[in-house]
Amino acid sequence: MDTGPTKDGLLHTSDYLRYGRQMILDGFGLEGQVKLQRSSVVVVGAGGLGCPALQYLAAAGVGRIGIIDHDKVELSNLQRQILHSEQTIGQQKARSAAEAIQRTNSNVQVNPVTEMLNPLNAISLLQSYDVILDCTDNAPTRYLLSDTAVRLGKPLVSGAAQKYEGQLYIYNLGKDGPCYRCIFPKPPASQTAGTCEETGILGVVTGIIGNMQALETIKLITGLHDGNATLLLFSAIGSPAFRTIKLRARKPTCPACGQGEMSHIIEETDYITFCGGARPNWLEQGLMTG
Amino acid sequence: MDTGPTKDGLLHTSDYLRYGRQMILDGFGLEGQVKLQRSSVVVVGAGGLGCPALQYLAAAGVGRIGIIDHDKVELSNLQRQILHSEQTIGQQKARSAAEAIQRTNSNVQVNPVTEMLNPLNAISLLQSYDVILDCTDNAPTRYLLSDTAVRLGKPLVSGAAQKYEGQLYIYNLGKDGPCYRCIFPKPPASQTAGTCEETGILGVVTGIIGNMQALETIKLITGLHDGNATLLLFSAIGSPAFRTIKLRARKPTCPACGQGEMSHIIEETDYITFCGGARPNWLEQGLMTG
Amino acid sequence: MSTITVKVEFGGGLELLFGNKRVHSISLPSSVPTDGTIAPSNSETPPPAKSDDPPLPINGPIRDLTNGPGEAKTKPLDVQYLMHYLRTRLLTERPELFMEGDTVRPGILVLINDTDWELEGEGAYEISDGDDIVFISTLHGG
Amino acid sequence: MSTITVKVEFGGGLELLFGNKRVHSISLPSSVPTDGTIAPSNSETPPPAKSDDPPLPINGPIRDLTNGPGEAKTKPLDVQYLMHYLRTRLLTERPELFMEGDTVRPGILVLINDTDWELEGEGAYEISDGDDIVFISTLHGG
Ligand SMILES: [Zn+2]
Ligand SMILES: [Zn+2]
Repeated sequence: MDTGPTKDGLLHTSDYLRYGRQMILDGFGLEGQVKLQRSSVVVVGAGGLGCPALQYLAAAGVGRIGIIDHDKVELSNLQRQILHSEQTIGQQKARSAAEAIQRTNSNVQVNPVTEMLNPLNAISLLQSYDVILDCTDNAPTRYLLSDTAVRLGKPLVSGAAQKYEGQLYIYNLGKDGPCYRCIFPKPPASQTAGTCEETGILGVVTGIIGNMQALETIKLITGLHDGNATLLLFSAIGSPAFRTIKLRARKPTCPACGQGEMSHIIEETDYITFCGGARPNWLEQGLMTG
Repeated sequence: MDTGPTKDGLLHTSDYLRYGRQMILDGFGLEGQVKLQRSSVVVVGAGGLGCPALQYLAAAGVGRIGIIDHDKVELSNLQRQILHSEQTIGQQKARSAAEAIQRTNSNVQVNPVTEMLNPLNAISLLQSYDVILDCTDNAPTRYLLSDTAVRLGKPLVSGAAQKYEGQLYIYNLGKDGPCYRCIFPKPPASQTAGTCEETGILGVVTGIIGNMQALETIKLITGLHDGNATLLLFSAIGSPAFRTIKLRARKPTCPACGQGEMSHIIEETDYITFCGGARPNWLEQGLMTG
Repeated sequence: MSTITVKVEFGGGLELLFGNKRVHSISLPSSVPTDGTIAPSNSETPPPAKSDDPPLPINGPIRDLTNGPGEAKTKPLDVQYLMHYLRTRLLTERPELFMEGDTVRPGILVLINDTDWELEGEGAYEISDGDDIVFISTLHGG
Repeated sequence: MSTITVKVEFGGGLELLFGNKRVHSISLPSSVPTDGTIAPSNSETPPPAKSDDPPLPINGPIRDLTNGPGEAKTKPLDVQYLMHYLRTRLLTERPELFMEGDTVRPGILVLINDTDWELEGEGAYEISDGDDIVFISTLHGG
């Protein structure tokens, strides 16, 4: 069906048909489509947030997509992790998700990674991508992703969801955007940081936040984003359901992104102890000596 | 895997595992899950809005789902209609979508309908469902769906999306909620009502509105909805992106839902002429004599 | 006579009729003629209407306020006046897609501070300083 | 002495510490003691703090305002006082999950009228009538 590169930068002549509905938009155009096609995005976590984000990033034509997840698909995931299916129960989530998005768009280059992200591999796994999506489910990995995004100088589109609520931040945005440590310098006590398993989650809440992560990523890549670091709060049972919050600027005193930035913060942080021993259990995996 | 009905109303013992993450939520519980399982929802339009809505309704465990769409899958749909795939191009959208959601949840009873909804079949196609989702793309069908929802006394969760914007209404909600004609008694001139084909659409905008349609439907079924008819406005490039609007009550003078309600409004409305000759082309299909 | 500043927003495609700009800040006199006359920009009394937009060609009929000070029939600034002002001063093309007769055309919803204008008195709503008024076209796509 | 009414909202699970109620409307005196003392409910001067919540057991230390009228050190109502008020009067369990020392515990973000409180002076922000103050816990799930 596809007949090789076109003169103007699109990969295939059929792409005019596939992406035509967005290419005719004001402010998007052929230029936006070529930017998407030349871009690369890595999604950390192929769960409730990662699945919908991946779906729309692939459909929109992002050129290269990394998927990092070391978990396997379980029946309890299918209530919200909509790229997986009854047939892929027991498979690696990264591979199940990769196959699903390839069915939608075989032109996208997809790189599934089934290693667990940890302080030793984070830089090498993430450095080849333009934008990083935090679709994970625990505080230590969220701090690690933020520190790594700062080190690599890349925006981190971070989603979170629990029960009926969701939150969306873009960290390390542009010259002034705060990192996760600018806003939360100290991690919460581990007893307050529940997982979806413990606290529950209404599936479609992850859908809405994951969709917003895909949207913000597409805006960053195509230049539609206004550059302001805001926080989007969502409550499925609140009224109003959404509110947009103006956030502080990057803090000069931040140990990760500030002026006296610790150049070895990733290597010198024991993320598990830092977060009070919460998940993930890197200790069991022998990756860290706590 | 599934081992027959359980004593307390769930279909299968494995459902405790599948839906556990939402069943442990405050205000949801086993009761909410049984309500979902005993409910039926019909999604009119398996396109940009219908696909994400269907995905989360099926994943959450709605018992019976109807899908009404007479179109076939085209390459230009894959930018946003995320239940279809390169392999299902040329197939009926209703069947492609039905197969996709059955892969996620084989316990859901799915009824694909490949007829075009029209004034002669609307009542019979929609009357067996508890909630109706308007995921269509044209004004005449939107008026027809509203009039039919009023006649049947069912809530109509109506989404719309064009370019960078989306809108979500629930029509005919409870005793006081307005219908489409209460708010827009006269249809707009046809030259102002563009389709996605003509005006373009950023795919993930339909994702966000379709997700919100699934959410509102789940809230209506489980009793989590507060009963207020509001309008949600979304702009992917606006700030704030979302705003919630308080809507008027049902109008006593409305020809569809008011006190002097025309009992044959569906039979007596020529929806095509009413909407200035805009799509869909029921005339070509010989269904109406304009 | 005092001045009222109102935030006007367009959506659902209506922004295309207003120079493709979605948000406008507009200053208008708190007291305006009852007859729908839009004061010309160089008028001193009432004070000139201002906006943050560049000057635009005047599309509608402009009449001088010929009433003497004692005769001028005025009313508090309301949404009715604002609509006429927008059509006359801000609209750049196809006025028939914005208004029909004395109100917005079918398919347009007016929102006053995030509330359906029907709950606020529609055109008769008296505008306060800082109000946020949205004109939005209903969407049909999916 | 006048009274200020403030809307207080809890999210991200914090509502569980406050009777599982997300939105509270609270009336407080516009001038409060500087030393963090929370006036007892039966005090007449300053006027009693009120809220739309049912009376709750008092969890924190309550001292009488023993200063005479000329000696009482007061300050305008600020977020610092509000936090102590919430902990003392509204919180129903596990105070250590709300505050740590003199501020909110790590992982809680305070929002003043939809703005990060750090941009508004944090605890020193002086509360105006009608302000909307949100205490939200950061989420980690996905
Ligand atoms: Zn920082
Ligand atoms: Zn009606």
